[in-house]
Amino acid sequence: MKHIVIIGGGIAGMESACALTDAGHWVTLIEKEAQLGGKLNQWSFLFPDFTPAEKIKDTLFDKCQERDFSILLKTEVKSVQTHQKKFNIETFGGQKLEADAVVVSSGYELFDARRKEEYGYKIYDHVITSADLEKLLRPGSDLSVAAGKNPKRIAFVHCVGSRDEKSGNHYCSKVCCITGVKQAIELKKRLPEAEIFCFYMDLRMYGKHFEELYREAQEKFDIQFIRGRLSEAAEKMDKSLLIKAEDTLSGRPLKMNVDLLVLLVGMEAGKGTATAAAKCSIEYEDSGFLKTNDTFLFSNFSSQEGIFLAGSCTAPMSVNDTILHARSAAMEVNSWLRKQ
Amino acid sequence: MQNEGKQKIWKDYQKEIADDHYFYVRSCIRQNFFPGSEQTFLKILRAELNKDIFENPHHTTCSGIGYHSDIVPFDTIQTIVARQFALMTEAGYRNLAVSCITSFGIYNEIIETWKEFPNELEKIRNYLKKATGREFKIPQNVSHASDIIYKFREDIFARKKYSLTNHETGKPLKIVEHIGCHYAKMFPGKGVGGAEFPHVLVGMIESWGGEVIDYPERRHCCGFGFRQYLVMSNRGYSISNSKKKFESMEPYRPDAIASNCPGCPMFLDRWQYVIEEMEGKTYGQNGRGIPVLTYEEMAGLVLGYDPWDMGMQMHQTDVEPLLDKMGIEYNPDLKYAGKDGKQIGQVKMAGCKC
Amino acid sequence: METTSFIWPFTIGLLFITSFLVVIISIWITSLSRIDKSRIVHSIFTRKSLMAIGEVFMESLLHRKIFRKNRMLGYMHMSLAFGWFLLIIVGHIEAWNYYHSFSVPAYKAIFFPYFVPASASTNSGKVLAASMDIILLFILSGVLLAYYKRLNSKLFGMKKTTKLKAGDRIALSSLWLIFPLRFLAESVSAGIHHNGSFLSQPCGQIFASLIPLQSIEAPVWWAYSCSLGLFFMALPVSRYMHIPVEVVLIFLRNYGIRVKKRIGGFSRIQVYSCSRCGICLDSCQMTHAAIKDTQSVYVLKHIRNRNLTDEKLFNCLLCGRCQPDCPVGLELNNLRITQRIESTKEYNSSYEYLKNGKVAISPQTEVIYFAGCMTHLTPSIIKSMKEIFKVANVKYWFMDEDKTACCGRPLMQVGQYGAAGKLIDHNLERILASGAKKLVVSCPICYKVFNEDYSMSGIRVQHHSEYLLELMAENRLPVNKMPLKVIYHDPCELGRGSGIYHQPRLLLDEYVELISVKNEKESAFCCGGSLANIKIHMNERNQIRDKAMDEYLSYQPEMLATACPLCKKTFAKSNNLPVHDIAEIVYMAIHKNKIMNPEEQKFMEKSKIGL
Amino acid sequence: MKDFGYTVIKQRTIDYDQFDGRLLSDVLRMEPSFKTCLSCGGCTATCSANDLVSFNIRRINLSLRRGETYELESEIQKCMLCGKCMLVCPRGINIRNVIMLIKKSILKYKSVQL
Repeated sequence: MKHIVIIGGGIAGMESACALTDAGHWVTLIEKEAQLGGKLNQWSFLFPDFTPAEKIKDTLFDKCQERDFSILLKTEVKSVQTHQKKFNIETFGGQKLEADAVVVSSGYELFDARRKEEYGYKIYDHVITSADLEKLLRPGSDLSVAAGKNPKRIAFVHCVGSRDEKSGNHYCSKVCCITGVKQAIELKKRLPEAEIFCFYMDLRMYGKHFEELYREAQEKFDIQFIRGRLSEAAEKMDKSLLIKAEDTLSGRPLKMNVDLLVLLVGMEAGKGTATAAAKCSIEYEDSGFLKTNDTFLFSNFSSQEGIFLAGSCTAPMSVNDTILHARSAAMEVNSWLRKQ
Repeated sequence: MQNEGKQKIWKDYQKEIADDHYFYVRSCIRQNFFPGSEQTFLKILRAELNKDIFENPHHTTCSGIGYHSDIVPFDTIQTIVARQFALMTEAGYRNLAVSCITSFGIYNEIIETWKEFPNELEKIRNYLKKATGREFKIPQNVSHASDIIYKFREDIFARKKYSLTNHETGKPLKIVEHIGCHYAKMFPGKGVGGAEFPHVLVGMIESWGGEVIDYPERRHCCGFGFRQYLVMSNRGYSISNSKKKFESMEPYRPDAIASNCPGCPMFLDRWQYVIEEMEGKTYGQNGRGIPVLTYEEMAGLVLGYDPWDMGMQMHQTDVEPLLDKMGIEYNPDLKYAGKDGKQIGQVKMAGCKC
Repeated sequence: METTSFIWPFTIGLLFITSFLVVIISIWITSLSRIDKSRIVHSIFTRKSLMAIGEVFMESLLHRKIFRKNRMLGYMHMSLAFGWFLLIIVGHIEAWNYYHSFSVPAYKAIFFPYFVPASASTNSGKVLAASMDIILLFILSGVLLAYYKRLNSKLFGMKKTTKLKAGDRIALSSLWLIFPLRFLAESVSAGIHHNGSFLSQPCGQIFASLIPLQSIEAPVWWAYSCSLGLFFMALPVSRYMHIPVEVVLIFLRNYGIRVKKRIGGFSRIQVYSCSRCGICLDSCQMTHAAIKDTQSVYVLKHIRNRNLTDEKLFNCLLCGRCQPDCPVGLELNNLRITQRIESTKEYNSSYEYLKNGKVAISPQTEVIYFAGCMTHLTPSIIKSMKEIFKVANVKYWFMDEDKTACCGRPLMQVGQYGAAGKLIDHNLERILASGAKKLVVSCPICYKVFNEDYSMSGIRVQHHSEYLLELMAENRLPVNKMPLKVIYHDPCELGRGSGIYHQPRLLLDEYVELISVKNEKESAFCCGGSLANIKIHMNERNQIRDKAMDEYLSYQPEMLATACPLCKKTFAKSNNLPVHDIAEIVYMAIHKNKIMNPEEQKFMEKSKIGL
Repeated sequence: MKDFGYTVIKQRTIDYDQFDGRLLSDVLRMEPSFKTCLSCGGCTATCSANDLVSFNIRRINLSLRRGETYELESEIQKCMLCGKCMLVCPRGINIRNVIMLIKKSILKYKSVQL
């Protein structure tokens, strides 16, 4: 029986662990946090159909429970050594594992919106990120901006930390557009009186039902989309925010007051993935995401033989893309092991 | 407003400011606009802080205004700047203390250019050598004069006679800070606190007992904009920018505006008068204007210097309302008196209903 | 005699309605234009009046048009209208006969059995009484049908029936009561005075055996009189105004008066002539898109009630399908357009830019080809026409090849006649400058306006279907019959709008196997794309189109042919049948080997056309 | 008031908080399909009037949404109502109705002002 170590217990790690166990291998899943699930734990509802994140998570948890593999929680990898086609993995807890193959599924981190200083995240009271808003969207939460006062006008800023040389991230984080549309709709459902604006550069509704949701946002929920990137936000005396952008389609600068500003933060490879790359001595791209052998056929192969990649450590990905990528990683690992 | 957020940014953008032994480069326009300010700066450094600061009367304009007005080519301005550095080198100094924000931006821009393009540096060394026979070293430290005041703000406050508080109520005065665009917008790392939330004036104001106003158009340019002012028919653009700022700050009822740039206080001061003449609108309290200070004047007032000695009668928007609030004693009769006590004549365009 | 006080409700009602009608009809007639008034003066003592009388008899009394639509419905209307008419006439004859005088007051005739207990004593009296019973029986059968229609309108060939308002309810209730009450009153009188006939007498006998009739005789005549009076009083606010007004309408129409592009006496007469029978609901395709409140009957009602909204006024395809069905023969499209003109008369449109000389001057030519705005979105029609011109060796000027003003028809359809006039003037100037003798148009919308609203004598306007037929007749077009089963869809503006039904069919007959369908020519469907409707949503348009398409598909055609770029585009979007303009079909026949695109090619292969 | 040879220039900035949204709300209420405009410009590209004069339907949407109604009144008069735009619109917006509604609303608010 072959032993596979999976680094990162988010949805990619969980899904590939299950698939590899089903293929008859022994799997060890290493997760630095106290629970599995990764970033999905922070999310309330998923685009494009508002499926509760809990539901996906619970299904994946159940799947993991039904299968027999070992899970090391609160564990971080200290080193990965290659020795005669075997991988010797040592954790900070002192555990030593020998693996025939390694799957890196170290995921992503959200862009730290404080780096976009001009938007005043953590400085102005009513500037929040999409991740903050996601928590606020749980049923029963308080959305008020002042005692008893719900926001009357809300703006979403797309591409915060994505497609932005100033943030150091040239790539598109892919999921923020549809996240913005989803959250705008959810907010409108909660606050029917509110006016909601999305400031975008391009709207990239690439997935199934995304465009339809966008249209619904316009048609049913009166969400307005303004093409133009926010240049800056400033807090006013009443804590509302004066935001400035160019309405690029009119070719005129535009300013408006909003009560709540939501920054749709992008994905970054983050420290976890950088550490994994360093420990496994695998290559990464300028963006920080792990380098895959090619774009089409070998997207689960790292630059080192025997080390495979799954999920958003390779590129920004949605939940469903991640799950698919994780499954394909498991298949690649399995057929590679059989060839050995 | 969450101060912790700002503090984090201020921590991220701390620049090195030389401690002593400065070579001072003056601004060409300030001596007309606010002639007492640079003198006050030298006085504070020498008399109050006991620092070594040297200036060479042979230094010239950095030609920044010409450069930004597309009159002076880049090679020319680089050579002029190289000459200033040569004067500094010859005097045995390595720390540049820059009075002007435009010059500060120019020096940083040129030094960064030389870092990126060493060929350019060689070319300029060559030009300077051929033209003047001089050689130069790049300064070790380039600080704006306001950086230096910022660095020693607590030392200054230790010697204070007044603070930025209302002497009657004891409440902090509300002060708008305006940072010259070229201070940090081009190179955020070269300014104390970066470009978005600069700390250089905030630090002074808060240390000296005042309260800073952060209003929506804080980041906006004063409207100087070089060409916008230099060509008379363009001045509408300039004044519109200042007006935008006044309208944005007005609801906060500021007691004064402080700036660290030669042009900004000039325009924030003069345009208040012009707007009042054109539209009858004033932005201060009791139908008066908002007094505009340079940071040196602000420091001088804190240290108890005589406002007329600092040239504050040259402001078109009267500073008396601020002096009165701070409880500064001054003799109104001496406002327009020369050094010899004789009246030198009032400013022809008297400012803002005072 | 105090018991005769029951005549008052009837008499007051009659006086009221007579004076009301005199006043209102006088107002309408006086507000007619001078030309229309002179039309009346010049026609009143001519054959036209006789024809009008004939028409009144055929339509207002016998309801011939309704008969044609549905016999049951026709009988119901005829029994009520013609029956009542006979009742009044025979009632009067009875009175004249009895009193030997023609100056008998109306109430004596109406309540004759009450006033003349011994009426059946003479032979003539007996015959007349028997006639009255026959007529009453005839009417009552109609009333029964009317009751039943309220419950089940399908029996009368109507899918929908109109909704009623208060005035209508009062009038309807009183109308329904009039004849049963008359019958009751007559029977009661017969029971007492034995002056009834075969129907009223036995019923009277039965009543008499049940209750003492003396005490109820006056009350039932009271009730009868009240129902008559009430009906007359409610008439002006009810749809039954159509009964008297339609007579006026028929006369004026016979005198050659038509609805003009402004609201006036005649348009009012038309509006009041609507009986709200609801027959127009059945032919209206808007119901296919579940739009059920914008049809002609409702719009006319709202015009009467002065509460017509733009949402209803403009939510109509102006396809004209309702018009041939209207039993009163109302000019439904024109009435709606008149109302649209009224609604938009203050809208501003300035086409100053047409005057700035950007449009090139006209070259000298014999034939002008005007494709039309829409045709530019179906470039294969233009391509086909260009090829046909080439094959037929026609020199022509393609007037709107590059840029040109719209023909003006879309503006007219929404009531903007003034604005359209500016475009017309502009285009007219260019057309006239070319010295052309013929204007060939590919778009029926343009065709209609060029034909009707451009004053260019000496220039013949032809839709390309007419033109191509003409070329073919001159042997200038190759003929090549393709074994394709094709349905021809009549565009509204070309068919009902301009009366061109045969030319396209004659042409198509030479090229394909044309199959005819149930709803064609006058009753052809609208494709749903009509520009006349500015309120309808795209998905509603699609529903209308799909319904029409479904019917076409039931004939299993291999291709749908049409002669309008808008119809083509609308049907093509449904994507379940190749749709081609007749020009394209001619093109295909010319180029047996050069079919338009690969899909086309596949399709033609499938259809076993020799390639 | 003194003349200095220059004046305070009116800002080009669209101040979203200041505009009069009556026209917009009228149009959107009566023709909700207009909400779905993507600003693709297909309408403008096919427009018969735009062939002859600068007339941009896409911008009419923006003008309405940004309260730039002062220019609408003269702009909207250029439309010939030919309907090509509706055949091109990827969102099936009833553009001709929008034009008519704008005309109607302009009249309505003019009379209100009077």
